[in-house]
Amino acid sequence: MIEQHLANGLMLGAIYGLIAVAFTMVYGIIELVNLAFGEIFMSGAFVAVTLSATAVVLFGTVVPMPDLPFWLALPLAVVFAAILGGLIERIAYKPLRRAPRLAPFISAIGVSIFLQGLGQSIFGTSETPFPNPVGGPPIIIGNVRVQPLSVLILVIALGAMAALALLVRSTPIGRAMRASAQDPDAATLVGINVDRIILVTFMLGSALAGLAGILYGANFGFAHYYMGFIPTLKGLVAAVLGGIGNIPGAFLGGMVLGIVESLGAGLVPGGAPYRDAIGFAILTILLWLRPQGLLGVRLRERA
Amino acid sequence: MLRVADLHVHYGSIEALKGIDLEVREGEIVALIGGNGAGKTTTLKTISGLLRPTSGRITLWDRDLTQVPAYRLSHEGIVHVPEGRRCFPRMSVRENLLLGAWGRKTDVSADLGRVFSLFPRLAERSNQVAMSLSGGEQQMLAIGRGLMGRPKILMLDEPSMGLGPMLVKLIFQLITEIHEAGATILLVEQNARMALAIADRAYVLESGRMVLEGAASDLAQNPAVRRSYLGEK
Amino acid sequence: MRIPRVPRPLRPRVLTSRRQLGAVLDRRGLLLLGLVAIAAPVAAPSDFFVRIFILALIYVVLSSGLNVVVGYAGLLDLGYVAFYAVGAYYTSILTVRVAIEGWGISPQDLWWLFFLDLVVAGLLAALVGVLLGYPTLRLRGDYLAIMTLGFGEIVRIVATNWVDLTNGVAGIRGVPLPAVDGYVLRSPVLLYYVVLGLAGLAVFGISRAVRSYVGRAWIAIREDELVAEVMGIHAQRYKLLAYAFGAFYAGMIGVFFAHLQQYVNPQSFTFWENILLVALVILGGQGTIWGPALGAVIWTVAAGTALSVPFVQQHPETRFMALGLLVVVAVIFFPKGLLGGRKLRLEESSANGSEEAAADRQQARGAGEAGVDPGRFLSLPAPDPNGVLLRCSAISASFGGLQALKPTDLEVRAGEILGIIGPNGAGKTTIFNVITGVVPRRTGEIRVGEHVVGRVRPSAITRLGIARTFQSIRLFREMTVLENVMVGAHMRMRANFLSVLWRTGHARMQERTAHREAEELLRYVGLWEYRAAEAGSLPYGFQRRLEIARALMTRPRVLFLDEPAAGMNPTETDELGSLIRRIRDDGVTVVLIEHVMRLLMEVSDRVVAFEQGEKIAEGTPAEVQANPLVIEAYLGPES
Amino acid sequence: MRLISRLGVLLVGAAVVAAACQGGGGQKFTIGFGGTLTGEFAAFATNMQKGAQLAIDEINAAGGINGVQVEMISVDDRGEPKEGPVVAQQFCDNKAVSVVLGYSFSSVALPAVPIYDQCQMPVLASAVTSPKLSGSSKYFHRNVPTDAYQGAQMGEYAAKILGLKQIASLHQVDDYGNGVTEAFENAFKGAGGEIVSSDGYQLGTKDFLPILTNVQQKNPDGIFIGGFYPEDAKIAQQARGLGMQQPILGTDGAANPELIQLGGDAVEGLVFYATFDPTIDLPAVKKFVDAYKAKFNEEPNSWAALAYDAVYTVKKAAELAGGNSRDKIQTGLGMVKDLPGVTGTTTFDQSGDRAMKLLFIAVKDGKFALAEKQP
Repeated sequence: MIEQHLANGLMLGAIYGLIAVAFTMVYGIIELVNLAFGEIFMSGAFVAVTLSATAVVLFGTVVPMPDLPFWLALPLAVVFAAILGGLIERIAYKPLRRAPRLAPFISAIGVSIFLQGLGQSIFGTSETPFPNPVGGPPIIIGNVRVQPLSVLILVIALGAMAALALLVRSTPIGRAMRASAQDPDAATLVGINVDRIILVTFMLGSALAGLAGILYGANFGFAHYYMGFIPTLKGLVAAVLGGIGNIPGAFLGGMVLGIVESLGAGLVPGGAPYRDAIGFAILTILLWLRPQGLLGVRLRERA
Repeated sequence: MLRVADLHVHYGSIEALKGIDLEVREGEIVALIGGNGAGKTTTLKTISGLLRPTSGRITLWDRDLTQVPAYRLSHEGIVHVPEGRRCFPRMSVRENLLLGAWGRKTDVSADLGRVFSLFPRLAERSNQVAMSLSGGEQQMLAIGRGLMGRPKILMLDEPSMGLGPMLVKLIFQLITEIHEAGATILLVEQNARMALAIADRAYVLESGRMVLEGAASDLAQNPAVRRSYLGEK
Repeated sequence: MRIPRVPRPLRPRVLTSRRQLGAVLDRRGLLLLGLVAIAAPVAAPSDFFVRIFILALIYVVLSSGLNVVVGYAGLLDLGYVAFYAVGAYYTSILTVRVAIEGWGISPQDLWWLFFLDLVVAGLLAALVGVLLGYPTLRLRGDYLAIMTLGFGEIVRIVATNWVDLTNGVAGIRGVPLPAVDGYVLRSPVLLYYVVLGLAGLAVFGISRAVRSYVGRAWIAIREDELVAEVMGIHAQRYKLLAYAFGAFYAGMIGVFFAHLQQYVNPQSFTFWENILLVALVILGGQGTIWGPALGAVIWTVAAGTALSVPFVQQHPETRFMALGLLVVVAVIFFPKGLLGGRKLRLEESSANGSEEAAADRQQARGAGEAGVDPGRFLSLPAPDPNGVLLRCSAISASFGGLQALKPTDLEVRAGEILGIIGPNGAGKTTIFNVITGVVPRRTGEIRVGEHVVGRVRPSAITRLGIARTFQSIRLFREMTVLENVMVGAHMRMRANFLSVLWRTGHARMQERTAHREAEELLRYVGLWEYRAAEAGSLPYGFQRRLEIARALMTRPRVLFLDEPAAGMNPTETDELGSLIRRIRDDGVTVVLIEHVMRLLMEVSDRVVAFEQGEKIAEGTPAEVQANPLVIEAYLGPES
Repeated sequence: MRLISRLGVLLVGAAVVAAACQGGGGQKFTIGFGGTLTGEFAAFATNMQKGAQLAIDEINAAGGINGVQVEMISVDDRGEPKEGPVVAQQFCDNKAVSVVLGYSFSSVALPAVPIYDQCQMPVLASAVTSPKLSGSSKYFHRNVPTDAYQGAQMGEYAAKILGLKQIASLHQVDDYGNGVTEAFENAFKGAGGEIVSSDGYQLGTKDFLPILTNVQQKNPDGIFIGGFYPEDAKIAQQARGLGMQQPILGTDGAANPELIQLGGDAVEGLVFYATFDPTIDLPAVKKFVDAYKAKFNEEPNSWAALAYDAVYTVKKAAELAGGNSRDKIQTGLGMVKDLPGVTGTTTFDQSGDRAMKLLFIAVKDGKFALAEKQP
């Protein structure tokens, strides 16, 4: 039974991990906790489900849709999420580059509230069904059953994370991202267009958040304008668990959180209603023991 | 080659530069000296685009640079090695240097070799992260990173700051070497004595205004300069 | 007929408080604001608006309380609503579940419990604040935010699921309305006046706290925790105080909320509420007294009146879309909040030609003329028998395997100027850091006089008479020059927190003394004219001097200066040299790290040279300069 | 300073303007509608709102209530208890409002009740089922039966009619879920059944695998869910995904066509009870369903139906008492007896609750239909 709980947690953790990586990337470059990822997450799910339907109700009227296959709708929705993220960056964060630290955070909250309202306006208050894109019988390994979709989610999430980590570590654009993060003025002086790098980082993060939203929606069979809130909070917790600013750490944090939640909700008697508290309790204990997170590096106080 | 005309810069309501003129000719070392808050760093930051002037013109070979965004200027050949070195602390020496050539695809490894031969200390440490280097090494890295940008004009801001006497000497020696290899240099220095010793010409900046200019050797003899900046009583 | 003005006594408020207030609110303004507040429910066209005003005032208390934590102490707290919940649940459980249901007491006979609970629940919330704050003390910035968020959620989830205590989501019903001697305050207008009283109390208490040395300590921690610590502020204790003080008001208003609603359930204490409160604080202007209150009023009234707009009634989600947009727009145009970012600058300070300021100046000048000796504040204890003030034996330090300082002996003798030289990375600053407790020492012993220094916080070491400056200038940039210096008096402020709130004679006198001393020290270093300027706006060389003045304000026995001449030109360097000598002549021992040899060799009585974490030479300047090791490692030939 | 005093003037000014806007009317019969119209759980109130609006449109077309046209003012309470008294006060202050409908959450209704009490405003709620509201005020009525009543009916149905012996119960942790499940479990045990496990989950939970993995170990012969349709659909899907084929029982929270859209094949065979069945072959129901579909482009659910009936109940009350004032409506509501509607007949008992017969409905071939076995 514990194997089943582990398998359950792994899939959930992969989704948390994706959001955590999104948070970590953006945090790494401009130290902003972009709470609007919740709504980008939501937009990813909605765009994917909308594109793969024959018709949808938007603003209360029926609109015909292209009925695309999932494998085509998914990348399009990810691109949409990236563009939305980029727009948000340009409109709501870029003017605040030199403002006090909390200002962009509050702006992010504003964006989040706004997009939630917009989501409600467009898609209504009911959950929109998200058909399972990968049917078929469950895969049975020993006494563990997993949905084919869960396996796919795990593979996509791991792939996206690895590609991104590689991008940041070993490509010129990744080098420019790190340089812009560590010293934006010096980066400008060597000729890096820091604003553009920030935009690219936002779009990459948003693509991940959108991807996470699609996978989440597909897995639980729905899309809803409020769907991003809780998973995003979890993703943020995961990012901190892993040591915010650290990409593999964030993904690991997501995995840990997913597994701990599943085990806690499943194995602790009466634990299910406390599952959110379990995650936070773990976080609290970990931060107390290791304030820099799992893989974070403690920066020495400059003096 | 580089010409600054009637440059005004404001920080909020405070006018930091009150209309300065400055010229650097090809192959020169020009020193810019002055007290704290005189506007030396502001001048460099404005030339390199980090600050926007309120009015005035900056031209390089008659090309107006005043409206060019900061990140383009290094591609135009204006390379600024900022005060306090500003290496990318958690990146390796090699990565720092590679970033100096950002946006250029050709001859990068050849340039890297040249910088390493100029600063053998950096070659030894090419895989260390910048924050683990000593102050002198970081200054070399900052200058090396600047050279990777193939500057037409290299602007150095306080390269000797916070370094011990021996290192200061070494850095000035290196600057001379770079200059002899053909670089044009605009040097801001607190250490006026050393700066005037290696410069061809110099400017003296006081509270946002140019008060003196001339050949470095002349200025080094100027009684006012000797009193204010060379520490003679 | 003209009546000559009698110069008023020096009032520290004048210079310090206004800037902190954000918006200048004088006595007349306060009176007017009070009148508007009192008239509001009467002027309101219907009880509906009174209900909205009541909510607005609840949020005024919450955002002002949170402002203590976020705005002043700089601790981003996303779980503040938990304290509000503690207050609401405490009074509900006690009143309904224990007293009414358990003991069968009639609600009419319990009216006094509400008033008692306001205080008790406040204290309880403060206690919870300390308990929750304790494990977060080591965390900084965003980690702290996430952890407080976690705490907030845990409290809410427990309140939801611990059904036996809290009745779960169903909540506790039947909490009696506030009443006075059995007369139930049923009318919204009366309830409004109750909450107005509470809000007034909260804003008043908070404004008193932040305009005292406690407030300065909070701001200092916000600006630079390490430096605050080095100024003798026990940072952890003051952070906990901020948590507790902020939590007190949340707990208090939670009690009112429960009795107003006659009902509590966990839905009132969601994460959204936390986000909202932080947004109100930031929008209004964090670190200003009236900003968060203003933010709360605007938000609540706007969101509430929107309920009456037909368009919003048909499209309710537009209410929040509009608020979201508003937040974005407000932040972009007022990134420091509506009332933030109005700072007194250099020019304004001289233009601050009010009579009060003039009186101040005159008073201060008078004091100077009366022959006050600046050195008086630098009073020294008697030097110890061997003439050694500070003795380090075999101290060492290492970071991540790298031994930055090998076991080293160092003594500092009373009344000397000790110079320390060496190349970068030789361990000079590390020695400072080890002695001042900023970096833990691995081995060795430090004695100050006869006293053996344990492994203690930097603030405890400052208390032993050791002060320092930093290589890269670390001022409290958003404070004025004067406030910066006054922070140095922290250790001498003995009035406890309650007497600060009460503003007892003792507290006032202490504040006045600190103010006067700070002004005189500023004159001592030649910065008096700039006392009202924001520290960050000073030219570089002045900032160095201000840092020295601030360090001197702690009345040290030994002053450690870390490269004070870096970036100064020869003239400034010479002036610095004479200041250092004067400080020594006034009785403070000086330890000086410097690369500028002309300065160091001129002023030092003794010089110690370091290389690669080891002491390589020690002696008179001439001896050290001639030492071949030093020449090889540092000075180079021909020096 | 000037800023603040100006602001004060501004606020008072805004209040005056808003109040002026608010007055108006007088010649209309105004219904206040309070509910959670935004946020995660807005669907319940928007459904009620639509049902009520449909009824109002019909009544207006037919000449109104006592000859007066009807209008509805909707106010969003965002599901926040603190908004409860504010919204209530808004309705109380607006003299045109003579009755209040709606309410999504008991936790918002509870703090509002004392305010309605003070201004003697009759309330007829349609979605709040907490037993705590029973008898909370003589002005508070609802046309939805309490959880206790409904849950118990289901418990007996499961044991006696369906013949289930061992049931794993899941419930959402709140008033509704706790209440209905407790009643269910007691009735089921009273009828000889066994509850093998009882797990709670938060409203809005998406991932039920931890609970279901445990339930699977117990191998019950039925699963009961005390919750709403979004969770019902997810539980069913995830249970089927784990290979569990047991029958699933729901509550009236499942009575929403969305259940089938969201749950797909997984909810096939799910049995629940409801106050409303859109498939029932009655002319009034058919007329309602058709009109609703035509107007809103979707199937009505039981909240829409209850609110629809609530408006007609108010109309009847006004006619019985012979007036449109708050006072008359309050009196009239007490006089309503066996009023037929799309959810059956309406009569209020002493505590303002409605006694009614439940329908047992099953998902069959992707549609709602009366369950084969009825009590």
